Amino acid sequence: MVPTIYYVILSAILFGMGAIAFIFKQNIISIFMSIELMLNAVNLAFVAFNQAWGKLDGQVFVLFVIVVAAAEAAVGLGIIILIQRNRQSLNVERVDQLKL
Amino acid sequence: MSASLIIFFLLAALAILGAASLIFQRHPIHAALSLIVVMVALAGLYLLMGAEFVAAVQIIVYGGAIMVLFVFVIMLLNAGVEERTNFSKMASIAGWPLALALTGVLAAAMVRAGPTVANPANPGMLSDTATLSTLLFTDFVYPFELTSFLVLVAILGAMVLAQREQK
Amino acid sequence: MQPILEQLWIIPLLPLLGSAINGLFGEKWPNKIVNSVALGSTGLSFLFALEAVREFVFVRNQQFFRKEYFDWIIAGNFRAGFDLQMDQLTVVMVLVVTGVGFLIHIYSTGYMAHEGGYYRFFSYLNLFMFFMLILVLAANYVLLFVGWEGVGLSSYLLIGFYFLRKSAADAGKKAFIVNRIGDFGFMLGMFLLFRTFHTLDFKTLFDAAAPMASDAFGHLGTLTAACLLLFMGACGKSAQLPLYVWLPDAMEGPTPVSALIHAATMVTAGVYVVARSHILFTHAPTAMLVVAIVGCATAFFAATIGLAQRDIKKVLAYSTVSQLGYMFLGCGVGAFGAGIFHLMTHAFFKALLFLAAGSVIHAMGGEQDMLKMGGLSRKIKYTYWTMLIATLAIAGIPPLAGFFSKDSILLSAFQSENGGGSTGHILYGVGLFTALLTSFYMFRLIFLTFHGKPRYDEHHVHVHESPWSMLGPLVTLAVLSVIGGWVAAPALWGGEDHFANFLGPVFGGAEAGSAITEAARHQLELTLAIVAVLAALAGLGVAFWLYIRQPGKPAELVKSFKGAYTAVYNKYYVDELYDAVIVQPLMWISTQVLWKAVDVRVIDGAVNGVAESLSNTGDAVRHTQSGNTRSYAVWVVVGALVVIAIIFWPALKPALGMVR
Amino acid sequence: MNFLTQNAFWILSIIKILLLLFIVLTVNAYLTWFERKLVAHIQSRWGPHRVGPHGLLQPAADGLKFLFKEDPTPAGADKLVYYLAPFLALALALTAIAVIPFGPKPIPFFNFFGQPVYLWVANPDISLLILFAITALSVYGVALAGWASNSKYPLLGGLRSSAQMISYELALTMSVVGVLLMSNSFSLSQIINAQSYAPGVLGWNIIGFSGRGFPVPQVLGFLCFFIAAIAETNRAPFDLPEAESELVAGFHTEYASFKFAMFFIAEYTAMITVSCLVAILFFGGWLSPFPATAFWQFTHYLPSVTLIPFGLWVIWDGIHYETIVGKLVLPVIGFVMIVLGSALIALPAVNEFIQPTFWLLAKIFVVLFFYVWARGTLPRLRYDQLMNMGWKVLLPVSIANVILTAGAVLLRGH
Repeated sequence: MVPTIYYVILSAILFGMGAIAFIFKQNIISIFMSIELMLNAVNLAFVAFNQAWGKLDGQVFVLFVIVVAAAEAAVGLGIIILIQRNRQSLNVERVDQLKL
Repeated sequence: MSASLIIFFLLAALAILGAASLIFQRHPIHAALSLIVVMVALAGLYLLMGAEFVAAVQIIVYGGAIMVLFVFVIMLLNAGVEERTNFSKMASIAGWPLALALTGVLAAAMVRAGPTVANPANPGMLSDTATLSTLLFTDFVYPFELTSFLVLVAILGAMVLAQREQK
Repeated sequence: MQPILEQLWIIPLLPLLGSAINGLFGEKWPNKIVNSVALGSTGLSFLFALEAVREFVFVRNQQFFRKEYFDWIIAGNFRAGFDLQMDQLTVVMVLVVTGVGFLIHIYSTGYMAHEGGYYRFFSYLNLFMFFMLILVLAANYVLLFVGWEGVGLSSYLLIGFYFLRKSAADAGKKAFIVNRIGDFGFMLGMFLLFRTFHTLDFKTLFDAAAPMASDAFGHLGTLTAACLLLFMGACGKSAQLPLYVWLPDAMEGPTPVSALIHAATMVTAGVYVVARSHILFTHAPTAMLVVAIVGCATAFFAATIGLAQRDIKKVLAYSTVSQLGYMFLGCGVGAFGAGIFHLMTHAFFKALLFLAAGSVIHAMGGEQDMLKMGGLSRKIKYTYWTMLIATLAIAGIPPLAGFFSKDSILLSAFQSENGGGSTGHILYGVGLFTALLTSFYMFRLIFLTFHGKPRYDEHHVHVHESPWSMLGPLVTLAVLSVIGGWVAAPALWGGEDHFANFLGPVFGGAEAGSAITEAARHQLELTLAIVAVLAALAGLGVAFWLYIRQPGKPAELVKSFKGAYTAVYNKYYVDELYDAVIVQPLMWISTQVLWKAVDVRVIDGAVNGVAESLSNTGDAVRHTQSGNTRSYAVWVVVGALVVIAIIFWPALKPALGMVR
Repeated sequence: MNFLTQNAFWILSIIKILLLLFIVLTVNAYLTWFERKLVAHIQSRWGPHRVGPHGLLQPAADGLKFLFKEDPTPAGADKLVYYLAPFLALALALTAIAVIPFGPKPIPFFNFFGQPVYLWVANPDISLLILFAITALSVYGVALAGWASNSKYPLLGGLRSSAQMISYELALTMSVVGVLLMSNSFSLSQIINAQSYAPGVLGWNIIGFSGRGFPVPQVLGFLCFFIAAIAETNRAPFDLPEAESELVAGFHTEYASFKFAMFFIAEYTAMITVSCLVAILFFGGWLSPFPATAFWQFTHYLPSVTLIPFGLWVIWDGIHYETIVGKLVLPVIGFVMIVLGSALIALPAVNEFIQPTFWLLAKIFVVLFFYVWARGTLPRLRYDQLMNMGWKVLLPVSIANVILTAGAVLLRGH
């Protein structure tokens, strides 16, 4: 039997690593993937607490998170394709028009 | 050291390794593969916790659809090894410490919270998929509808984005 | 078994359906279809109303019926539901509304035949029917208020039906705004009632109010205040002093509208409300007196204005105002039954008058100035005779309808002791004189229009009788105005007072019972009736003498009483007065103070100032915005750190207590 | 001894797995033989008949060839992924078989140290979900192979296959929902049992009686599922990823020898899995098509009745065979068949036990026959046709099927 806190800590660590990847990846796709990693970490916490309370709401939320992640991936990858098409580069630092 | 603990530590190690390799791999495909590893490991953890349906969905949707999409796009754009530029002072200077701080703060908060976190009422008991779906379609029906709408919008958005403008 | 009564909602729903259908799809349809929809819905609801009344009277033996169909507003202990009720008062109102409404629909098919926006007109008319029925069927003040506002809306739409004419649009606005003033009072009254009784449902509210001690005379208790506020609303809707100004302008609308809304039904809503809440009023003698005085004053005032008007519809409008005054006088002196009775008879003959006038205008090809008519009696016989009947009725010539109702009102006015000894007699006197004036200006109208030699260019105007679709209603209404009064013929005249007995259960003790014995009572009735008839005849005589015998006379009189005449002709300059006292100051304040000063200086200044400062600060920190996404990512992390720190560190235990 | 009794379950599972692997691989091998023969006869050729009688040893020959071929690795290939891909494909494909139950009852008169021996490796409650999870992952084998070999044709093949698999997975999953609705369970054995409430063939989901009310046939669901499954396994007419005429051999162009064999085996294993699924989901799995009444008792001898005459024919055929080997081998095979058949008659218990498995295998065989038949008959779709098919036909139809079934089940009540 595994204490819930283990799962929670694991999810915290994964989330942190996701954040690190989010900062240090420079390929847009990889950055996207690190976001997915963070989402997964959150899901883990959800399920862990869900089991801890013996209620199913947590799992329902995980399902929602997954669906939203799917939608986000669809749109995001579409955007990525556009970026690649327009500036022939996937490096975020070359996409620096997001300012006044 | 019970069997479930051993399995947990194996899977956890797998997940963390996967995440680490996601950070350090230079090639998107490899990053994607390591992310898939993480996801499979998480699915295993869900199974260990008895959330079998979520585990399956995790693999089917995340592993089978989303990540495939990623791989697909990587192949489509023929993305090569990512180049490392350091235009962002902010990231290059404050990046590491901040990220580590975030991880630390989170983990520390969790550890501090440790004793207060209740342990699974009945560990490893498989949560019933039927009840889950009932919950999903009764209490959470409005969020459910909303998400369906969101997905629809996402499909349209993706199509609009990805199609080449016709002359 | 009471199928229709149980499903009372059908009666108002039908016109709504008609309105919706016509309004949505009618534009392209030929008039026939629009007719069939409009008439069908109204006629059906009339039939249903008849059936419902039959069930109410014969199946239920007049047991009070009330049903809650669905909850509309639930807030705390406040409930306003879509509840309809049926009692004797409702019966009268429903029958009048649907019946007269149906006739006027028929009439309109003829009258509006050549107008543009045909479907629009009928859609509005049906809408009005719907709201009016809601008003009279409602079982609580809130739903009643819905109908109240709704009829206001449809009246606005219909007055402004020829919205291309500026006068019409303005008239519509005027009606709407003046009514708002009244509604303001009405709502305040409702609030006060709710605060006192914690309900706005008629039954419970009145049951609660009945045992209460009535306010002392001349002392402003809760009930008195509530009644006065309600009466304020009634003043607005029923065009009483000082809020009567909108009604004459409302004549800009098509004539059927004037007949239906501004004579027969809507304007009587005020009377209905006062009668409906009679229990409150009987507990507030002061309010009663106010109602009586206002009604009496309005009756007289409007009648005087009516003397000198040249526009045929204006005359009728002012007579309407004055007749409404009568009804309020009746209610005010406690003779609610008489008031309602007069409401009904008035609905008949005033609708008839308007429709006939419409027929005349139709015949004259749109001419409304009586001085440009004359000698029409031979050309348009039906119109002439029906209109004559109506005039006799309104003038109070026995045995027509108007006589009985007006007589009973005057009688109760004479008998009322409310407000000290002679008040009743004064009211009676004024009322009597008003009756004289009424018959005078009505016959003036008749003589100017139908007798004497034609004063219009016969070559251009081809006078023609109206189609049967218009004459049919005229005749029906004429019959009604003749026999309509008999249902209430008091014992003295061989009838046995059906009407009062019928309404008895509703008004119960509210009727002003007089101390004097039966014989003396009959004696009194007889004398008063004779006096009234004499007054009416006197008015007739004067009119005859002035406009038939010596047609030159009026002009001389006008010369000799120049000032008075111009004053009366210009309606005592009331509109100008209001304009000067209320409208102009408001305009000035809103432009000079609110707009130029408050809005521009204060509000815009504040907003722009904030915007300025913000844009400056933004300009200052803009340089952190490198456009490099990774930097942004780091900033996000910083934010996350701060948030997490705030959540977790200071209150670790409570923040995580929820986990347990 | 003690050790055995304690860990009997694990050991048994391992043995089962090895056994299953062996069987599946053999079946794979002979599936290729079967396919080549059948297609050949469809195209009025002889097919393999040199190696061994009727080319029965052809698979063995192929296997040897695979083993001994040279195994070049294309220059600039991503080594790790290049090697990973075929393993991934094969491993996933084989894992899928593990959750398929081949019979309801444990083997009679035999316990493995107290463990009853069931005809499945694992029978979890969510076996169907697990199957879908595995199918979902099996995209990677193809896609990564295409990407890793760093060459145009494979890349295109990989792209195509991943696109195709994503598209058809939706229809695949959707089309099963109907079945799930009718049998409230993800467990394959539960799904089979749920079809046993009406007599014989009527109870199968394809007809859909549930012993109460009207039938809710899953014909739409079946069609969608089968088509989508063919596409999911990259078989003709949906085998664009390996369309020889357009891109040589698609994603495994750059693969040779054993790695190629892995893809090959993976593909055929997937075929078998799908056939099992079709049989289980829509055709009552191991349930006999005849009602389980005394009157229909005689149908229990069908296995023998099929085996013995076939054996006789094989012997006859063998006697007249040209080569010596044939003359020797074929009669032996036939004799074995006859012995088996008569054994079944002799031992009723065994016969009873064999019944469900017999029916399941029979159904699987039929489905496989359809697979090959389709390949032999239908022309390959164009890519846009493929996508239209998937998105504009299968997906809507399967969703409609879900809605209809849901409504019907609701009307009928559980």
